[in-house]
Amino acid sequence: MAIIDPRHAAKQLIYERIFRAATLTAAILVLLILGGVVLSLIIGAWPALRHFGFGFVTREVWNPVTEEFGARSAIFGTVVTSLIAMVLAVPTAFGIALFLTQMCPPRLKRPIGVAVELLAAVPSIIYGLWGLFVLAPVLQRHTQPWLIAHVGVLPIIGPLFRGPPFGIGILTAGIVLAIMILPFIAATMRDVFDTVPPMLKESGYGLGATTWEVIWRVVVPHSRVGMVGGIMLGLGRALGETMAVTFVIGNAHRISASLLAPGTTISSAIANEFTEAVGKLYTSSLIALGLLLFVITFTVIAAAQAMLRRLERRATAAL
Amino acid sequence: MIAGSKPPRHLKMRLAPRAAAVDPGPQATRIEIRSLNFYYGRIQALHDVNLSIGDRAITAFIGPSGCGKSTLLRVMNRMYALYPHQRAEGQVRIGGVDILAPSVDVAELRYRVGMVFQKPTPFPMSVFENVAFGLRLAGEVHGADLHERVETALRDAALWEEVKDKLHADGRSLSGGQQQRLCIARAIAVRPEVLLLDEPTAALDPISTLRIEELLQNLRERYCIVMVTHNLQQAARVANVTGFMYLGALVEVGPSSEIFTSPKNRQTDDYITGRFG
Amino acid sequence: MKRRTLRKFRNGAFLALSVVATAIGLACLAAILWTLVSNGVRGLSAGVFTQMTPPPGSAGGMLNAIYGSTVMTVLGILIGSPVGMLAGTYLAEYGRYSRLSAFVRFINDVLLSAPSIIIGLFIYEIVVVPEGHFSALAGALALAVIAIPVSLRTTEDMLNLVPQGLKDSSAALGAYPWRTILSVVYPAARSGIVTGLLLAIARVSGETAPLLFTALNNQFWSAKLTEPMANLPVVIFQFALSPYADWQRLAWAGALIITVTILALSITARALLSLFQSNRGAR
Amino acid sequence: MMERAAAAPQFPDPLMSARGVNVHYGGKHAVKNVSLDIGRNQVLAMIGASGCGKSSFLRSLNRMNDTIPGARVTGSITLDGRDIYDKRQDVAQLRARVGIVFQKPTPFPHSIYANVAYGPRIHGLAASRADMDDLVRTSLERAGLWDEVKDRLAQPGTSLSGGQQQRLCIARTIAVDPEVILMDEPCSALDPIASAKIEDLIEELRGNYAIVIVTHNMQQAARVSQVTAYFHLGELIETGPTDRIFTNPAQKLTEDYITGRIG
Repeated sequence: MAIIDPRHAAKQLIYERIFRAATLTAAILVLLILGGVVLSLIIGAWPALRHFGFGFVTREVWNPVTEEFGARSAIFGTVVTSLIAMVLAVPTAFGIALFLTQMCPPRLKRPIGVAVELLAAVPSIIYGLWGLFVLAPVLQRHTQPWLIAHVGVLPIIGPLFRGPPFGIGILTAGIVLAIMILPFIAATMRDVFDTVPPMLKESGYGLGATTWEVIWRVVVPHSRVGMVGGIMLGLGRALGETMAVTFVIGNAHRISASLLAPGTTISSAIANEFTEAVGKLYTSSLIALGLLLFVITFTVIAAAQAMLRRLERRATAAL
Repeated sequence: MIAGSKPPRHLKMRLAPRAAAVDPGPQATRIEIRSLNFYYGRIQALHDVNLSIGDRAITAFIGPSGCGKSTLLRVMNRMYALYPHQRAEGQVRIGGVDILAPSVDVAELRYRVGMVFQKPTPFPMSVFENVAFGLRLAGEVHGADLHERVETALRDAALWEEVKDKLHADGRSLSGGQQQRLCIARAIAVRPEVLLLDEPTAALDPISTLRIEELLQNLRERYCIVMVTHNLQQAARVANVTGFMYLGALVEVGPSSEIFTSPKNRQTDDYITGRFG
Repeated sequence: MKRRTLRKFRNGAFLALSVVATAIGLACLAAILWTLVSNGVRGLSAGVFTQMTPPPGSAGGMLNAIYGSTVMTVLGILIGSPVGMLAGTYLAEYGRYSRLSAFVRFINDVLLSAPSIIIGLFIYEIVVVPEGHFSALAGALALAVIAIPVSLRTTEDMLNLVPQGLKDSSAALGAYPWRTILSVVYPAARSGIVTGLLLAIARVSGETAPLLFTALNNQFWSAKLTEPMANLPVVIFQFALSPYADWQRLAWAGALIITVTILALSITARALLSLFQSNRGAR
Repeated sequence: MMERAAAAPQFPDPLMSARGVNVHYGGKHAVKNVSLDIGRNQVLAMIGASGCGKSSFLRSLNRMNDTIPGARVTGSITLDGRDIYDKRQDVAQLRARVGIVFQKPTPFPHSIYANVAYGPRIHGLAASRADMDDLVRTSLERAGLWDEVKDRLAQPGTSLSGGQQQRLCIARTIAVDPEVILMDEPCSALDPIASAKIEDLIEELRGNYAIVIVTHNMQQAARVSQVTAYFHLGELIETGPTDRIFTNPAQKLTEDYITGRIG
C-alpha cells in the first residue's frame, strides 16, 4: 500500500484552506460591491433628498440657476422611451426568435444567429451616433411630418404626434433603444425557445398541429416564464441605457404630451450634466437621479432574474 | 419550414372499422412498407425494409441502439420531415395511401397516426386541455361532446380514476407513470388509426411499466399499435409480432412466440440470448 | 375542410410575419453597420493612429485616446477578471449548492445588467471625490467593477460544463478540491475561460458612461494613472456632439476602431467556445 | 432483513466490512441497511436493476457520496478494522487506499503520462523523475496498456480509444497503489472487445487487489466475480459465491432477476 508522507499531506491541506478562502473572499466581494453601490448612492444623494424631500421624485422643475431640482420629467422620459422601445422591439424579437428556431433553413441559422449575437455586443455609443446622424434626419424630414399630418389629427392618440418635427426627441430615443435591445431580446428568446425539448414539440406535431399551432400552444406556454424574463432584462437595459439615448433625446427637462418633443431620461441627464454640475446640491441631485434609476432597474432586473431562475430550475428538474 | 405547408390535396384515409364485437381472427394489414430506405444526410439508416403490419395487433421492433428501429417508427408519421437532410425513399402505405407521397398533408397524417415518446411529454397546460389538444385543433368536437371524448380517452388510458378530481391541475404535476398514460390518452383521444410508441416505458419505474403494458394489452383490440423497445422481455410479453432490426435492416420478423423461442436467423438468436447488444 | 384551410392560412400568415420581422431587424442592423463602416473608413487615416486629439477645428488623431483606452481596459481586466474568476470558482465548485452562492449568483446577475452609469457614479463617490480629481485609475476601477460580473458568470458556466466524472476521478485519487480545480478543472475549461476573458474585454472596451466622470478626458498625452486620461468612448462622445466636421469625422473613425475591436474579440471568443464544446463532445 | 444480512458470507479476515449501511439522497432512501464483507484478493460483483442502490453503496465505500449534496450515509464501514467515516479519517487518504473507476472513461486533459502520474504527484509518492517513470510504466503494464502507448506517452489521454481510456483510468487508479479498487459499470460504455480486455484485466488484478464491481450485465458478473451480491430496491437481497447465486439462488427475487422476469 501507498506510504504517504504526513508532512506532504498536511501541506496539501493548508493550500486547500488558502485557496478556498481566496475564492470565498472573491465571492463575498461581489456582495460588497453591490452594497457599496447602494450605500455610496444613498450618501451622495442624501443632501438633495434632505433638501427636497419626497418632492424630488414628483416635481417637474429642474433649474440649476435657482437650484431647484425634481426628477419627474427624467423619470417620465426614462419610462416612456423604454415603453416605446419595448412595444417596437418585443414583437420583432419574437418574430426573429421564431424564425431562427422554427423555420430558418439550417444553412442560414448559424450565420443569422451569430450576426444577431454579435450585434448585441456592439457598444451602445454606436447606436447613439447612428441615431443622431442617420435616423434623426430621416425622421425629421419624412416620418415625423407624415405622422403630424395624418396621425396627429386623430382623436385620442393624436396629441402624441403633434408639434414641430425636431428629429430628435422621445420617439427617436425610443426607436434607437428598440434597435439596440432588439438583438439582445431576440437572442434571449431564441435561447429560451431552444430549451423546449424536441420531443415536446414533436408531440404537438404528432397530433397534427401546424408549425404556428405548435409554437403558440406548446412552445410559448412552455417558455412563458423565460420569455417574460428575457423581455424584462431587455427592459432593464433600456431603462438604464445612457449613450444611445443621450445623443438623440434632446435634453429638455419637461414633460410634453407629444412624443415628437425633446425630453430627458435619468441616465442622459446624468451623462450630460454631471461633469458640468456646480454646487453640492446640483451634484447631489444628479446622484439622487442615479439612485432612482438604480431602484427602478434593480426591481425590474431582480424580477427578471427570479423568473429566469425558475425556468432554469424547471429545465434541470425535467432532465 | 416543415413539409406540411403544402396546399392540401384530397387525401382520404378511410377510418378503420372499429370496435368490432368479435375478434375477426387473423388481422387485415394496416401498414404496408415496400423497399423503404432512409437517409440522414449521406448516412443510410434503413436498408430496403419490407414489411406488413397488421391491424388490431401490437408489433414491436427490437434491436441494439442505433439499429434503425426508432427511425422506422418516425417514418410512419413522417416526423422525420421536421428535420432537414432526412429523407425516406420507397413506399409506406397506411390504409392504402402512400404517406411518403409529397401530396400528403403531414398535419392530417399525424392526426391519424398517434405517437407516444420515450419520455412523457405533457404539454404545459391542464390535464383536460392536454387530452383535448388534438380535438380542439381539429375543431370537430365541442362542449359536452368534448368533455365526453376526453373522459373516454382518459378511461381508455386507465387514468380517469386517478385524475378525475384534478382535471384542471397542470399536466406536469402528475407522476411520471401518470404523465405517460396522459400522453397515451392524448394520442388516442383523436381516435387515430395507428398508434406509434417509441420506448414508451424507458423512463418509468417497474410498476408504472407494468400498468402501461396492461394498458397496451387492452388497446390492442382496437388499434394498430407499433412500438419500439429495448427491453426484450417487454416485447415478448406484449407484442403479437416482433421484428428484429440490426444495422438498419429488418433481419427477421414473425410472431413473437417464434422469434423468442426459435428464431430462424443466427443474429436474432445471438441478440435475444444476450450475446451482443 | 374549411377549418383546415383557415389553420393553414393562419400558419402561413404568422410564419410570413416572422420572416418580415427578421428582415426588418436585420435591415436596421445592416444599416447601422453600413453607416459605421462608410463614415468610419472615410475618417480613417494614418494620422488617427499617430497624432494626438486636435483642438477644435483642426486635424489630428486619436493616439492618446487609443492608448488611454488600452491602458484602462487592460488594467480593469487585470483587476476585475481574477476576482471574477475566483468568485466563479467558488460558485461552481466549493459552494455550488450553498445558499450564499445562490445569493451571490443572483446579485451578480443584477450587477451584470445594472446600468453602467451607476457603476460610474459609485467609483466617482468612492475614488474621485476622496482623491479630489478624475484619474485613469478611477476609470480602470470602474471598468474592473463592470468586468467582474461578466468574468464571474462565464467562469461559473464554463466550470459547470466540465464533466462531473472528471472532478470525481480526481477526488477519487485522493486530491483535495484546490488540486482538482487547478490541475484538472481549469485545464479542462481552458478555452472556455479564455472565452470569458475575451468577452469581458469586449464588454469593457465599449463602455462610455462610467468613464465620463471617472477618467474624464484629456486632450493631451498622459501616461500617469493619477491624472485624467483620454479614452476612445468619451472622445467619440464629445467629438460627435461637437459642431466641427473634423471632429465628427474622427468620432466615426474612433467608433469604427472600437466596433471592429469588439467584434474581433467576440468572434474569437465564439470560435474558442465552439472549439471547447466540440472537444467536450468528443470525449 | 436481518436474516438476510446474517446470511452474508463471513470471511475470517475481511478487508472491508459494511454493517447496517443506509444511504439517503435528500428524501430518497437509496440503500437500506446493507451489511456486506469484502474479502482480500477476490472480485465481488454487485448486480441488480438500475436504481437498486448498488452504485450508491459502492460510492459509500470510499466516501464518494460526500461529493453529492444532500447525501447521508449511516451505519459502519471499516477498512482494516478502522471506521472510514470516523471524523479523524482524512478523505483524501482514504481514497488513495480505496480507488474507483467510473462508468465512462474520464481521462484528464493531460498527456497519457501525466494522467498516470497525477495521483503519485498529489500524494508525493515518487522521490525522483526516474521513480515516477518507473511507477508510470509499472502501472500501465499492470493495466495492460503499456505496449499500446509506450511510444506516445506525451499525447493527450483523450486521444486514446474508449477501451484504452478506461484502461488508462485503471492504470491511474493503480498508480497510487490502493488496496481496494471499486468499479462502477466499467464496461457499459465500451464495445464487446474492449469489455473483454477489461474483464481479463480484472481477473489479473485480483492477485493484488480486492475488487468490487457493479454491473448490469449478469453474464459479466458470472464471468469475473467470485462473490455476487444481488440488490433490489435498495436492499441487499442475497449474497454468496457466484456459482451458487447463478445456479441455485436462495431467494425468489434473485431467481426472478437472473431469469429475466424483472428488471
